Amino acid sequence: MEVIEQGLGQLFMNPDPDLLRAFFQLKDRKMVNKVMTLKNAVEKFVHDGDYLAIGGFGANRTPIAACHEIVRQGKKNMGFAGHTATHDMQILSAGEVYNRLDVAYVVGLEARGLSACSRKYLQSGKVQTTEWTNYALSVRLQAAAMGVPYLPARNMMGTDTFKYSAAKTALCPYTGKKLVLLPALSPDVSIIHVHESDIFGNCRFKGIAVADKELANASKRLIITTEKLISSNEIKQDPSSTSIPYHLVDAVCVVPFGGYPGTMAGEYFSDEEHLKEWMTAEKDADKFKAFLNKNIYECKDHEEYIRINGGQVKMQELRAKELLLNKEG
Amino acid sequence: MEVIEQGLGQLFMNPDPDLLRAFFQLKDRKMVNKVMTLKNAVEKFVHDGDYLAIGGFGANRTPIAACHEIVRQGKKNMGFAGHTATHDMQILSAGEVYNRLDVAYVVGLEARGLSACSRKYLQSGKVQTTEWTNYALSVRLQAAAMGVPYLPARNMMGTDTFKYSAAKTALCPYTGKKLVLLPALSPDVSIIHVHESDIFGNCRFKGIAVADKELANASKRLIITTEKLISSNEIKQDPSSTSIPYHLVDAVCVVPFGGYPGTMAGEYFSDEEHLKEWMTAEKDADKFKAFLNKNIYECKDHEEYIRINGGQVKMQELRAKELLLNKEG
Amino acid sequence: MADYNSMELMISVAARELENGATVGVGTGAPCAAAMLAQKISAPDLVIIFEAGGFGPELPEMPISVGDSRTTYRAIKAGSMGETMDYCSRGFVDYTFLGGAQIDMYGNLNSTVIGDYANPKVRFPGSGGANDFASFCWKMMVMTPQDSKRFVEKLDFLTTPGWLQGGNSREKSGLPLGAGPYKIITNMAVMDFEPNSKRMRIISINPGYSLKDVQDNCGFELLKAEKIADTLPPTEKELRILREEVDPYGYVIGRS
Amino acid sequence: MADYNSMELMISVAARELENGATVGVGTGAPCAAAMLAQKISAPDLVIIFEAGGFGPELPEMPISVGDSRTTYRAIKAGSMGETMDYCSRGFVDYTFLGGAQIDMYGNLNSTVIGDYANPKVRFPGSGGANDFASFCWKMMVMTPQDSKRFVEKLDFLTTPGWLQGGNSREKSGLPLGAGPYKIITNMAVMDFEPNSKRMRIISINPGYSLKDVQDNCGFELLKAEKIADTLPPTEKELRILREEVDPYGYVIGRS
Repeated sequence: MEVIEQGLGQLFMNPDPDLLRAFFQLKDRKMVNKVMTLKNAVEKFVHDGDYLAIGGFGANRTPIAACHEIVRQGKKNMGFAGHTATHDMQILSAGEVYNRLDVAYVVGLEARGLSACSRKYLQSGKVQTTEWTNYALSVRLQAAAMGVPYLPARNMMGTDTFKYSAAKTALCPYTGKKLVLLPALSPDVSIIHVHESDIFGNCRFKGIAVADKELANASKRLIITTEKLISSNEIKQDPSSTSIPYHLVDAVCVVPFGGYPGTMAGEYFSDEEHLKEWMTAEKDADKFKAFLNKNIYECKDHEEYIRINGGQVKMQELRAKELLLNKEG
Repeated sequence: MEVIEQGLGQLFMNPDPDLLRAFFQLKDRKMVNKVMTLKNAVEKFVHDGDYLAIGGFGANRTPIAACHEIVRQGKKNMGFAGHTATHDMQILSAGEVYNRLDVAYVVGLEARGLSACSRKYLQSGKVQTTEWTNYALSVRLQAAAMGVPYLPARNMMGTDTFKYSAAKTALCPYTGKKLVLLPALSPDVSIIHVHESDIFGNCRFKGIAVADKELANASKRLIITTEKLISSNEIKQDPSSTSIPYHLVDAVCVVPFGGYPGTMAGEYFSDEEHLKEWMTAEKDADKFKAFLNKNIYECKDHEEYIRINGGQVKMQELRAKELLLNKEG
Repeated sequence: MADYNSMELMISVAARELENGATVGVGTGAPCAAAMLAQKISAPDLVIIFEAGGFGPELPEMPISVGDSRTTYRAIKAGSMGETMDYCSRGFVDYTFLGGAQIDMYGNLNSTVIGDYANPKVRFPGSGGANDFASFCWKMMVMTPQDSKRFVEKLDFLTTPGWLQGGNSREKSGLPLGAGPYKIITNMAVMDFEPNSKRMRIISINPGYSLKDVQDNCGFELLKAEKIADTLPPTEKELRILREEVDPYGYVIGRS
Repeated sequence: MADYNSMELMISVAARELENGATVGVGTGAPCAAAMLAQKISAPDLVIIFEAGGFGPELPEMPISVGDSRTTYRAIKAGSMGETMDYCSRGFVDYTFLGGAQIDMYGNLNSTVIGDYANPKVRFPGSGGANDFASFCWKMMVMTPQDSKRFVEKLDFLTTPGWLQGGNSREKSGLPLGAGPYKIITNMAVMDFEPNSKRMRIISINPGYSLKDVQDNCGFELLKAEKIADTLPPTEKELRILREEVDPYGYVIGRS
């Protein structure tokens, strides 16, 4: 297979499916209770130097509590999939957790503007970056999920996004058309936030799936944070609705409002005031240090984080906003 | 891209995604009432010579009523995706509807044995065959759904299944490993049976998905047969549950028990007696002719077919069997 | 004639491009406002698509993220990013609106860096789904304020494909055939692309601006259509619906 | 000692291979019976997988199709064929049971045609999911009656990969590394594959049969393990559970 062009970027993960197969062959498939604290799960399954991916989209159904815990535990030198990354990346940048970054969408918080902290970290020279697109990262995860070293696509070609990627182009042997070949991406560890899970890790989320099914399938280790536990019986009564089956999961952490200050479909809307506080604090080094101390480093856990940012009253306001209750008169 | 090996089989459909794009660019996307009789839908959207694919798995959630109607209308010279094909293929073989066949699973009815009729037709020399596997056809549909000319996989290699396929092998430019490249398959027309649909074609099925999402996405034209209609409002209240969105759909045909004598998950189990009647009748040319006349050619529609094979009493028996009501004491 | 600002003008002009029954892939902000406005005026069956998975919602208000719950409110489907982009890739999506820090004469966009890639002056978000939408959707449009810093001779980084180097270069790149930039809508004018060279071309000028204004605020030479029209300003109806129904809090149009 | 037939023996022997916590891809009939028996005796956490999408059901009775509702009864997930096979492809599935009209000394299987491909004497179903399972699952097993017409020197058609031409030929074929045929269980004996040549090798002989019987009913020369064991017959418990709980109507074991 003749490669026509090749991106200049570094490929951070080996796309060889036989390595992934060898790992999964030994992964325990017994249906055992995997419930543990988020602190324990991060200690056990997130290691310095690992390649990390975070589920959800931007600040929607994103395991924010887990991002805080990673920063709190001072994880370093990680690779990171900057796939629709917004507030999650802002937190991980504040902790300087990663030094290798696959870029699809980074430093921005969509309509909310750009994160001074993420931008500063990316401009510091401490982070090696390789460029992709949102779809490209989704397809790369899908390749790993399918147990193949790459999948072809028709985006990226002709651009600097390709030039600074680690992708290759080659001609299709059926049509003679040029295609971009996207190498499989199997993160060492991923974290996905869901609406409900049983103690074994059979779980369900609602609303958009983003690339979380691909991510769950592609990842070597997977931590689930869940709004609540449900019985295994409930899963078995409606197997068409299972989003992620238990055997992919290493840890189940019960974290109510675990996506706060982001949105959780059908449960709570994002806390725009608190996100603005982040964006403002970032602009001043001293203020930001104090802000991080208060909200992460000196904060025991997510429950405390929520308490100091408005507690249950705020959560109920965000629920009302999510459910558009104001429109009901 | 250097091809290492190439199957001897014929590729029945052009895998060029730009042809598919040109078709979909012009496909009407307006949300209009698509409800029509199955007779009208088959007249309008199934043409002699078209390449046809049938949803479901074997005799599970399979649009049997539509297969009868295709035979009744005497469609000929079709291509057919013999993808987990069992009773559907038995019916289409009885009508000698197709003359080109992509084989994954054919002539058998799983644990029920082999169909004399399908086997005789395949051994007649009237049908050109190309070999694949169930997963290979699923991946070929997925390639068309993704708008790419092929997807790589790691099955088929080293076998005669590959040798008599129309697949190619080539080395992966990332790992140097040999991969099989499976060409996209976009059927001209497909038929999928579902549990419920609105009048626009937004529909839901339950239980296993088999390859029906891939098939719906890959197909140029799509006929939905549905157990019942539901309101569009019901679809919109739970968009996470939509199996197939309306814009892929050309016709919605309301056919209660449309999967009979096969199984419809949660609704009715297969009619094993009637399937045995088929298998027995096939063995004698005269008997089979009479059987087909009675059950297809002289049968007005699926309602009549059901009436002459046990009617509502039988349907309620099959419902009880599906729901394992005997186990409830 | 009604009083209006340039954002209201651009959104109104953009909305008119979206015919009934079409599909459009949008982000937050002005693109979403344009799609919502089109639905309420002339294209009730316009299908709005969000890259994160929202398909055909009845938007109750402007989403703040392309993945927030508004994007699946009474939607046809809440799917995945892969499903949505596959849908674009196989040719189902007619329009998309994109933007960037820089745009060149072929409609290529930069949303990655200002300065050198390895040592950037300013790091921007990168492609996100922009490169994907621009590669796959048939007609790509841009709404943007116009000035010479943004409309540049040479991009610092080509994030998202327009007509690449013009002529048939896009066709030869491997990108799907027949798709590409369609209209560029600025505060001053509306541009399309000359069919052979694929260079940006002025086709209408907005009220209050001259041809010279348009060229003076562009870092490359603009072609001119044989007949240059006057852009029709927003109608009373467009402004009323935009202000009262689409963006009552003025998030995008800057009024409230 | 209990009275039993050869199907009951094969299923019991097969079930013993399936350890607790393992995953197994099965079809209808004997493979499914073996998996159900294993669950009820020694491997309660054995995960049964069906190619059509059923994952980890609590089978209430023998399914008649690998896609019928029994395959998702109280299951972990009712998914798609793609999901299931992807799961196999990336190395999550330990065992599979397959069969065919012919098998050769390397464990390759034919389920496509007898006679010439273009002009077959008998047309069989083809691969179905067999080639996929055999390509992806770590250890492929076969339960089959043994005779010289079935155990052949040369297959009429190689549908499903065993060790291909033996030696390292499978490794070089492009198929995933480390997977391949593991045990062949017949009415007469149990065979494995000699690690270097990858040729079929007798490792134990079933009650009532001799080494000569086994070789006489095989169309190629079988290797012999250094120590050939006696296959343990079905226990009372195995037979009771098989007859009363797994297959009470005798669909597979031929008793009722």
